[in-house]
Amino acid sequence: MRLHEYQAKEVFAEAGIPVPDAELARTVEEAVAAAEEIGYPVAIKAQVHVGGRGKAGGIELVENETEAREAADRILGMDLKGFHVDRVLVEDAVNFVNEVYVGVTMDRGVGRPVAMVSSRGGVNIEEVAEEDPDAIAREHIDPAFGMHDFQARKAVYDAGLDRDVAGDVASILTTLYDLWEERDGADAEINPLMVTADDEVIAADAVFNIDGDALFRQPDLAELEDEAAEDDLEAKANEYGFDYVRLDGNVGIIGNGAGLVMTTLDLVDYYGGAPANFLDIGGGAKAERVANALDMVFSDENVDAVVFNIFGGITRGDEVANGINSALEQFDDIPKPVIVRLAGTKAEEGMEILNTDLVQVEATLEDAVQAAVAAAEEVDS
Amino acid sequence: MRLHEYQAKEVFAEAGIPVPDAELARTVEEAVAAAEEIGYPVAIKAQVHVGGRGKAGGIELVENETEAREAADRILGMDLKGFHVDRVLVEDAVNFVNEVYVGVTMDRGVGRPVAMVSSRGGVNIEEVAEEDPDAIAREHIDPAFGMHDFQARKAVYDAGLDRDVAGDVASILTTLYDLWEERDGADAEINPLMVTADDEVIAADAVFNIDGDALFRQPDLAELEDEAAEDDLEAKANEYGFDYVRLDGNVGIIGNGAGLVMTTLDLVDYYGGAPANFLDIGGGAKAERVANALDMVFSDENVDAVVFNIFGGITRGDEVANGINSALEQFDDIPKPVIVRLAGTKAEEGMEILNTDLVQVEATLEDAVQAAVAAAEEVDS
Amino acid sequence: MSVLVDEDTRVVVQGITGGEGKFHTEQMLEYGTDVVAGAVPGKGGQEVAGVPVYDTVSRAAREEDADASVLFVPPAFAADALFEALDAPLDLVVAITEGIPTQDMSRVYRRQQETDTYLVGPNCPGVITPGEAKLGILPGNIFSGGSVGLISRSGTLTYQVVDNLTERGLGQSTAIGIGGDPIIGTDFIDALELFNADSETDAVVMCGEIGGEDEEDAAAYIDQHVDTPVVGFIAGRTAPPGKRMGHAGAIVSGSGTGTAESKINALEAAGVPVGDTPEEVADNVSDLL
Amino acid sequence: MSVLVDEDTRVVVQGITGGEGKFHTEQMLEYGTDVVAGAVPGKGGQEVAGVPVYDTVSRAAREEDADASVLFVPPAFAADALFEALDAPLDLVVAITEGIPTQDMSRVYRRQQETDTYLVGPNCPGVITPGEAKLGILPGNIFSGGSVGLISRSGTLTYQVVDNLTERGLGQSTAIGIGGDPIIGTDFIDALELFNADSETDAVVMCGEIGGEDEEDAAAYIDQHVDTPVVGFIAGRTAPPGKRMGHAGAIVSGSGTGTAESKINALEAAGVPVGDTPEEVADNVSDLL
Repeated sequence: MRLHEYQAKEVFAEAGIPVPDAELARTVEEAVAAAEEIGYPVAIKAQVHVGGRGKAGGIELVENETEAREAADRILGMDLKGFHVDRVLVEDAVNFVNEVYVGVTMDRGVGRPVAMVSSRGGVNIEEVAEEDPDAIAREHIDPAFGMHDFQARKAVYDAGLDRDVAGDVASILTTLYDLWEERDGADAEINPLMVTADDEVIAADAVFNIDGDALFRQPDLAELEDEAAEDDLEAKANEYGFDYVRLDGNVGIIGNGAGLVMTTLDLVDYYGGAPANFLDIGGGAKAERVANALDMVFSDENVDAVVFNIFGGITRGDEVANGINSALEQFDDIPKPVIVRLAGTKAEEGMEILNTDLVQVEATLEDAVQAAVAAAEEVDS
Repeated sequence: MRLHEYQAKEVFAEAGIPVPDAELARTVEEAVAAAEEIGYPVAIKAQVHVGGRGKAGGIELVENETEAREAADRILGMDLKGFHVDRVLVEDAVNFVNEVYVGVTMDRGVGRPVAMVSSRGGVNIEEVAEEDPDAIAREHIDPAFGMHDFQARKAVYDAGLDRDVAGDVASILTTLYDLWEERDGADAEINPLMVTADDEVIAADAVFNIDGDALFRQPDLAELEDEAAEDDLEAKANEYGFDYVRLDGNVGIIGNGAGLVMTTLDLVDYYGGAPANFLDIGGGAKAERVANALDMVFSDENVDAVVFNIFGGITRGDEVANGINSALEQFDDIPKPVIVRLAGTKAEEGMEILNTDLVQVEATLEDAVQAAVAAAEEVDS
Repeated sequence: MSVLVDEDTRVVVQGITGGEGKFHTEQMLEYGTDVVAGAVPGKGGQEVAGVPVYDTVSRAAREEDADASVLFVPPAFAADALFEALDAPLDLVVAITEGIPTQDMSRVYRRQQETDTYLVGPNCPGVITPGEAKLGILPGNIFSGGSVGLISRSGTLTYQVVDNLTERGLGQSTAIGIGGDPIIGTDFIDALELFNADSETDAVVMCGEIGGEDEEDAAAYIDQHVDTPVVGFIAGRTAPPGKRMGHAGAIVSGSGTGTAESKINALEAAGVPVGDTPEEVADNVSDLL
Repeated sequence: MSVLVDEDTRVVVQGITGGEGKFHTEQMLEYGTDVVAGAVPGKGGQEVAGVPVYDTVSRAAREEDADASVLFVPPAFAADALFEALDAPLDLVVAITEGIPTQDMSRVYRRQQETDTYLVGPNCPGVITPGEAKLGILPGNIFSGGSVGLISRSGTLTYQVVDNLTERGLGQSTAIGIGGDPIIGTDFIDALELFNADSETDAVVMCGEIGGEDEEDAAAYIDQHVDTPVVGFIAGRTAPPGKRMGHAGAIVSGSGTGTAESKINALEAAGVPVGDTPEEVADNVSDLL
């Protein structure tokens, strides 16, 4: 789960990390009022989950009311790399002499957290990592002990930071790590952490992504989730409890189990089609869940045909077949052609139950995918 | 550092461990008023650092005002195993059907904390440990991870506690451990943890000793220290920053370094004398510290002669000698004979500096101790 | 022969009194697995499907001489249950639970690495040695005994591949679902090491997917240490960066690591043929044997 | 020969800019110890007694090729400094600091046990190989080279015993002050193992004291594993139960464990003569050589 910049900054500030004065605005008037209150210059920053907002025109530095009004008017409502901007953060523009990077994430390769510091803040850190990996000091953290104080210092000194700010940056890194640990962070980043002429440090941007599996014990962060959701279909998937990812193609895909669904997507591509989505109904799905899945995929206007691929382990073919039948029987006209393949537990029973007036049944994964690709092509043409 | 029962209970209660209603009283009137307010029956319990208070007459259960007055009058001011009672805890008497033991301490043998549970609460747990070690379930804690929840459950079930109270006792043990860890406990114990007829559990006694070396980060607990100190001389040693232990004998002992001071005590005993104290002036002592040490030992009316044994490493013989001279020169009459032995750094210089009108100088540890034992005997006879 | 589990494996079910725990205990017993105990705090003394329940894993292990557990404990309590299994100690813990917080698993993994316990999972379908024992939720009926070892990050994809293998008469020695989470106990390398040392496994199928670098690491390991022929499959060729494809671990990072392409290239460079479809995987195995 | 330290030991002083750190750095240099660096956060680039200071231990170790450290860091920061030394990594860390909270040491010890680093102390006078190197605060002038290994929980008692040994012409191979705290790195057994393997140590003196069961454990170890003759001394025969005799570790528990009597009996049963006075200890060594 990703927090917006303004949400992340609230969480960071509460933990004691210095952040600039700022206010959230949803209208031009709110933005201008905020700018007046904070005092110019201010930055007006689109609140969307997009990297490189600055380059894409989502951040503007303004010096007076006229500029503020113009910038807010332009940014609010704009489409930023496919995301609609409905909120901006109006923020005191910090006068800085230096920008550094601090971050914490899980290094899954070693199964341990890693804290990172770089003197090359303010730019895309992933590019820095590729061009000049040594410019990022990395300190793996023993999750049994948490981050030792010396590790924060070591990262900061190894990154070559000035001794004058080293102590403050180390202490912010420690706070960031502790926060990441306590709040079940996935990634926590401050980029840039600005250094002012008098060696103050202040978090000018903030990223805080939370482990979705841990939201049960972070109820206040879980409440922010709705506010952060952007896509209607993805919000619907959250509601239904599906693992769902929307893609660009026109073949809708429903299946059970992440690996099998991914494989189904890959086969759609392999046979010349284009997958419209990833939708995993999980294990042991009953009729209602099956109907919800069909509803999801039918709601996607890009979808021209649907392949329903189930390999039953806990999931029973007969239950799925009944679910499909009853979901489709509601329609006078089936909205999109549905191709079904059932295997595994109670697959034969399921095949018999399926109403072949409503769906096309195929015996193998390969046949089902090919049929769906062909059907989608036909609708599309 | 040892907390009194009432102090420990306050700390435990704050952490969420249930304790009986109670009030501290310093006078009979306060005790009676407290009893009336809490409601009879109440227990009146001497607040002194003595084990087995009950057997020694320091705890009494009273049913009405007359009994309360009599008990408070008898206990307040009494001498309990050498300790003067100036405070009693007046506490709601819990109706119990069962008594269990829970405790946390450091097992120095393995360098790890150990959590303990026994169904044989309410009795001296050290006796239980000797008679029937299996009656105490012990769970070593990995200090990197802290106590896992399963460990609390395991200790409770291994101790054979009823399933009806197991969850509550495990949760109290978890709280006790966390408290012990957060507050730098040395020993934390609830004995007995009473179980009522309706399976409620409540801490009827409480022990909480704090690691003295960690008091710097437990400022609120450090403030309780004065309140808990009992012996005037030991309070004075705290003030001076000496490691000091008062004993029964008449040979006062001052030295540098715990092992050497202990050895000096042992030699006093070995040569037929009786040590009056352990006093370690530590490393690198200057003149003032030397004078303070002499003041301490002179203040002990049991002392008949003093042996001053220094093996200088960081500590310099000349500094010590000057300290001894200036401390003794204040007196018209030296209060007790002082025998000095200096070795190590600047020992020869020290020997020359020492005013042999004021002190007796000996060349070896053995000679110095024998001389002190002889001098003490002479004074005593 | 087989790896990790066989007919002598004595199993404790952690979380046996829950819906899934109970159902799969029955399924495992039916398959012939020697389920000797259940462990659920506060439920000691009960019975589930004829199996005695204990309050703690250590007591279950002690009383019933168990050496393995399979875990159906809800995510919030799973890490604690895993620490309990490591402490018991058991030789093998198979964690079925999906949705364990990653930081919890990081701590469990930290501890597990110090012990002699094999941890399989979490978020995995389990381990099966056809005809001998299954620990987990794999549908026993699709497996058949044989000499193909199977390692997979995904459950139903495993079934698909097994189905294709069985169709061609290619039975399995043991199938290990290593799980779809970012941090797992037994990884490809651990499993490859086991199969490579198993005299009755003649070929190994490894089903990887996007996310992480385990497949790349496995490729390097195969190149250096594995004599048994290996066949691969990688799911998620069409996955876009930054999107989690169901499994917590199946995500191509924003910086482009963890892609299917990188994994396929690494495996092919190590001499591992990677099939484009599950059918092709079976074909590749067939060619090798 | 010697154990732990010799003329090739390259030493970092942690906390070199503090009063004690600076003083003892000078003393160590004067004794001939190869002090190559200091480490104090924020003080990198400075020099103390001609020794370059670094901000981190790892950088000090890397730049100056150091393999050991001696620690004069105040108690509140000592555990962190110890973790830093373990992480650097160094082969040997000698912790002089007194008053480190016991729970901090419990965590340090937990970590140290997983590493290959020897930790001596805390709350110890250090380690000295006469004529080669000293790491710590021991007064070098009382030591003389020879073949007696010395292990002691106490500082000044060590000096006393060394004085008695030197007086009789019994020089020392290495003296190790293992420290007076309840939780220490190198204990009697570790040190005995080192001396037993050292071809030029012909006898070992162990000075124990009340508290804990390390001496009893050492006695059992000596009985089983040590060929080199061992002589003992135990301080604290007159200590009453429940009172801490200076050292955090020197306390006879309320239940009566940790007594001098128990330790003396155990050592004598293992064939270790225990002297009643430091002089008698020297006599006992003399008798053996």
